[in-house]
Amino acid sequence: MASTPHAHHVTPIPVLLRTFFLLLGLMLLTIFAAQAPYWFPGMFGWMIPYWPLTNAIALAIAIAKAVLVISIFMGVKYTTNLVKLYAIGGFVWFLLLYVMLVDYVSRPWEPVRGWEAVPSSGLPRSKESDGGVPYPQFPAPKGKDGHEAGSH
Amino acid sequence: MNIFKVLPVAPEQASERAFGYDLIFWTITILAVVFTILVFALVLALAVRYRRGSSADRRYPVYHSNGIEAVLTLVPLVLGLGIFAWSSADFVKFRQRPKESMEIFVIGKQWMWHLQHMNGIRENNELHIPVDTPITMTMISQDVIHAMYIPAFRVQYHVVPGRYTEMSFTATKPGRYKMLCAMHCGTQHSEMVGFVYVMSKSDYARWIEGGGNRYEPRAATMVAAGEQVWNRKACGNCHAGMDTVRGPTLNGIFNAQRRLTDGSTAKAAPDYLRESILLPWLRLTKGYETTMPAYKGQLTEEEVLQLIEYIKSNSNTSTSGSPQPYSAPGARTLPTPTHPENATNRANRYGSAGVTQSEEGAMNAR
Amino acid sequence: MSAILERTAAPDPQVKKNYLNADHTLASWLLTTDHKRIAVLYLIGVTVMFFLGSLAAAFVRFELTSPRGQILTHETYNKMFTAHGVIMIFFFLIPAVPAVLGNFLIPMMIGARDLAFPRLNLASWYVWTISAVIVLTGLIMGGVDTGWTFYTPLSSLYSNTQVSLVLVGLFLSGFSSIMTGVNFIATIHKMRAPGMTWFKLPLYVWSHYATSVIIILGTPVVAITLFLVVLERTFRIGIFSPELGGDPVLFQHLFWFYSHPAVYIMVLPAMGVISEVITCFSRRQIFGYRFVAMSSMAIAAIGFLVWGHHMYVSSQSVLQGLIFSLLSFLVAVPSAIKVFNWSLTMWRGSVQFSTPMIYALAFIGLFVIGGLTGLYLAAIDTDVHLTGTYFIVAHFHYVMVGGAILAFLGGIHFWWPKMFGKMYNEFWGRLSAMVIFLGFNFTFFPQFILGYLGMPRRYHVYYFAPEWQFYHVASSLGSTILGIGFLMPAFYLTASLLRKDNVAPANPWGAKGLEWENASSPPVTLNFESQPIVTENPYNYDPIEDTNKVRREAGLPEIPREDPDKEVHH
Amino acid sequence: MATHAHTADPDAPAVYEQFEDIDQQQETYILGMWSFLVTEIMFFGALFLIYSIYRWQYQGDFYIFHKELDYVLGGINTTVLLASSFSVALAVHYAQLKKKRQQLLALGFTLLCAFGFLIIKAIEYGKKFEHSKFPNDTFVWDAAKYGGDPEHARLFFSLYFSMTGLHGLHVLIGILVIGYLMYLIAKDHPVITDYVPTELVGLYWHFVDLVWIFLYPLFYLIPK
Repeated sequence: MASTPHAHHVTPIPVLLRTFFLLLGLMLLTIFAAQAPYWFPGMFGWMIPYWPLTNAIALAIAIAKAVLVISIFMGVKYTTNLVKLYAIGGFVWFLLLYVMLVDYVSRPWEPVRGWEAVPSSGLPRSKESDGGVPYPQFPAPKGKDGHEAGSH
Repeated sequence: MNIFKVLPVAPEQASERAFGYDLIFWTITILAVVFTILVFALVLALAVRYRRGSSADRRYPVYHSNGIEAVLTLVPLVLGLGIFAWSSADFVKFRQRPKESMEIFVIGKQWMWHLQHMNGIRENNELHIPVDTPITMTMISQDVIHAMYIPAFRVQYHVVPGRYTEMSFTATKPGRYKMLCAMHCGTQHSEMVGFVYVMSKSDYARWIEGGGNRYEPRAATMVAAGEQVWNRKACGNCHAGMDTVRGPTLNGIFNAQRRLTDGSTAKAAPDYLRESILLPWLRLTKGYETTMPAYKGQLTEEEVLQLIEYIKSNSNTSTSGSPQPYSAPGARTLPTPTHPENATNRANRYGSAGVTQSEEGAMNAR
Repeated sequence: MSAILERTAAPDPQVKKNYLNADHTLASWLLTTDHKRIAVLYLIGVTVMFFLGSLAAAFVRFELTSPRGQILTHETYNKMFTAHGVIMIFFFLIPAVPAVLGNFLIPMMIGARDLAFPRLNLASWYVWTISAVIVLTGLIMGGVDTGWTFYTPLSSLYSNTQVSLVLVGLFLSGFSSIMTGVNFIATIHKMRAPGMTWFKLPLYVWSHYATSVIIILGTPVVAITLFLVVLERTFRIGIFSPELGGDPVLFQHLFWFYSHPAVYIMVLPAMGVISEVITCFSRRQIFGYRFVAMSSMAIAAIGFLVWGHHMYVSSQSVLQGLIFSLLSFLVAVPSAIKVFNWSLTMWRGSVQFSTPMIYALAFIGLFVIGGLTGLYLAAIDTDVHLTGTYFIVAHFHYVMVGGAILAFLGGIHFWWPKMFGKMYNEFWGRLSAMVIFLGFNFTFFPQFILGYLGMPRRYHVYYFAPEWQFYHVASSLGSTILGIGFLMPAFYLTASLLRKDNVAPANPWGAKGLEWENASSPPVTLNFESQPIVTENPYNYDPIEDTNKVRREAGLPEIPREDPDKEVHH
Repeated sequence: MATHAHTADPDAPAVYEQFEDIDQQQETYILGMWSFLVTEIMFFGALFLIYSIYRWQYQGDFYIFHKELDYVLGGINTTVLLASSFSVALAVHYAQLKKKRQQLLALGFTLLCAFGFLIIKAIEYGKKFEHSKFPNDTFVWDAAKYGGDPEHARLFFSLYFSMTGLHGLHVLIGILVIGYLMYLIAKDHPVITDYVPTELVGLYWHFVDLVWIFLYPLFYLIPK
């Protein structure tokens, strides 16, 4: 079988080993990148306010690990173009789901008052300081009827 | 009989948005009809002409033509983009909150609309709003997703739990319109139905002043109760502080001698007042040929008593000038001629605008 | 006319071995890995589900003839329309064309002996059947009242009906769908006969390829979404319910991410059927082969980018709404290309009004109306008033019933001789096609007006608007005609199986394609006696010869033929 | 299902009746597996999307909640999964070279890692159950003590349990599949004619690893 001209690519063990250790190293790196500001506040404490950066580092390392696994372990690097198309296409299509973020990003712009970006609704934010304004309160009724406000 | 009343093909246009909306709607309709006819004609013509065995020339068959395909791509694309641009502009306008608007707060719940006005008046499944006034609804649901849908205004927006949504519109035509829930919300979804009552501005002011028609304060005295009935039925719209073309003032009328259309006189004793309220055409005051609507069946005897008591109270204080049956600004002036419906339809509307019992009246009036 | 219709072969004294009579035990059917037998199993399944779903629809239409309802309570009515939606969408429309006709035809059309993974194919039927049983159990024992869209938080926290059970069933049916999709993709890529290049594929295969891509990309998303709703009901984890911290609009996003492309899962294979039928009965190559093929792929791709047009007024942002509106208009273009290319296929052809052709022409008509009314709903502003009303109901029935079901019936009629080796009664076939076309328009056209007037969908009573009753009664009357139309094929097709004197020849329509030219009717177990080799383009018909054959029989002069060199410029 | 060989070579792998030759069969299986993995990507993709949206909305809260998770245990689990992924790749390597004993050893090591992963996961879950962090009716979040919105805490733990739970389910299925594969290989079952079954199982297992590669930083290493 291995002697036929159509033999499948056999990934040599050293390549696999190298990949494995690279993956382990990347894992340690990602832990370090996430925890360094807390372990060494003197040296890396400045990173804490820049959480998007730290996020980006963590994701970049994860993507690097994923690429290693897909191309070497899963053998996509050595396979046919068709399989490459499906492997890459799957991830590209997964990113398509993130079109939904457009909604979540632009929702706080509403209601549209001449397209100015006034955050006034959108999902409840975790903190008021996130830029969300307090929700409109129902005004208390005049209470002519003696009923309590809002006791629908 | 108007066939479109019985078999309507289009909903009423009762908001500022409706005309522009219908313009797009019917434009697309024309396009759709044209294209449908085009395709049907093409299919039928080709199918008949080239039916099996016909003598039509079949030489030089065309199997592909980039020119035709380009036309087939570009024409729908351009038309589609045109419609897109037009409708998007309209939609952005719809989603904009007017600079100044009256806010109504809406709570959707299974299976009912709770609405609340700025001044705290609350309504269930009914909304009274003034005509020609921008309204902004701030909406939230307390359970599942509902959709506030008023077909005559061409507006709809979901009422979502956990988040405020907004919807703005301006009603342009007094009347009664369906207010529906268009998002399936459980068992009684189809009964989550209410009505929007669009009133003239003065009617609305009076309605507001009267505290709405449902949640009015409990009156402490007979006179106060009478005042409520007075406001609810909007009697003051015609019977103002002085005689007008539409009706005589009722201030100081109690037990006074009234000159009637047939020349006779009558004393405005409680019996006469009761008769004039319930069946007014029996004895009309001189100078007023058009009769006011009969309130027989619309007022209980209790309410009539309260009204008479209220009229009496106005007569007793006549020495101190005209009494103030209500104090809303503009409420004592007559409806302005810019609202011709008021004159023509007032009889029915006064009997119904604020009341649920006589919805049919309002329907007939339109 | 009679000359055209004499297609049945002389009764063959020797019954040849084929996939139907290869083995007669029940086990040979239930454990079969033959794609053709699995298609027959699916056909039985979807037919049962179709009539169950229609029964629910009949109740709905009967209720609506009166403004105050007729016999059902609100709850039962809600369960009826939910049952109708769930059964028809998940157990009829989605599997109908792919799992029945696709299963049967794809290997035959590309010249393969079977699908790539025959056991997976059988597993998909079992998963489908189990899920159907689970869902039917749920719908009968307690029912579901949320509508087939299962919007949270109604479905997650507020409904006391059998939502969890039904959702588990739908989750499973998603896997059945995925198995079929994976199978088709591997088959179409790897199992084509020698010479069968991509641009020699029948368009039916193209449309199935596009469908399969949608299935594998979309179905998992809705599967996990529905499963999260089950978890939400079971454990009260809060992902889609605001009371538990979640966002209900996110559910709608994820639901429609699949469920809009699902519309194309239903209608793309239907379009494939139409391409086959129109070319065969016009005796002509399809007009613009590459455009039709590529428009399938374009629809599949753009179809994934338009889900937000279900949510214009669901409190999604205006920007998102505008983006989706624009993309929704783009998807109209490939659909328009298809419609006109089908129509132009009859140009200089030799058109024959057989039953499948009548279905196909009816499909074009109804699909045009369904597609054009989509413009109202793609336009973000007109959608505001029409969304959630009967306009939507009418629109998607025009596309789904007028499109997918008519094409399915057309396809069943077209390949019936191939599947079972029997000819059906042509008169009843044509009659049923016309009855369905008429009944369909009677049923659903009034609903456009109802929707414009403001009748919301899923309303049981409308006593506050008695002026709507006329249209409802008209629609219900039409649905009776439609129902009769749907019952007719069930009877005469079954009858055709029982009769002995209507044996079909291998190629009764004189159609092109490996399944017609290289296989017997019904085909043998491994489809072909010998491996077919493809040399010519698909749809290589000769309209002039076809017409002249008829004219010769009728004693008419033959129409002229240009010299053969000039004829084919493809 | 009958298989038939097209060549006289008795060593040549059997070809199923629907295929022409072994190359077609192998390529078809790999393509089929990849298209299945595409569905898996979308399957987990939807969950990752949900996670991203809520993480983006409740960034500060999620930082507070993530401290409940033990990143050391998570790190050990990552190592375990990476090792298992490596050993599966090794198994495929030996399968291609037809070295049955080494192949079985590599698969056995993978199985061991998978069990190890599940045991560590069980320890983690156990802690959460103990402290009522499982999002059901008994869910408790002491907002006064730790801060954060209790509703968002429920959301975070909902996501944590559904995503890692679904991943755990995949590990479990992987264990069953690998175990069955080892049984077939050990028995020299006729289904195992070449390396492709091992390759397919390997692809699946790498995917399980892939998911964890993203789950780990997203849940355990949330920066403030």
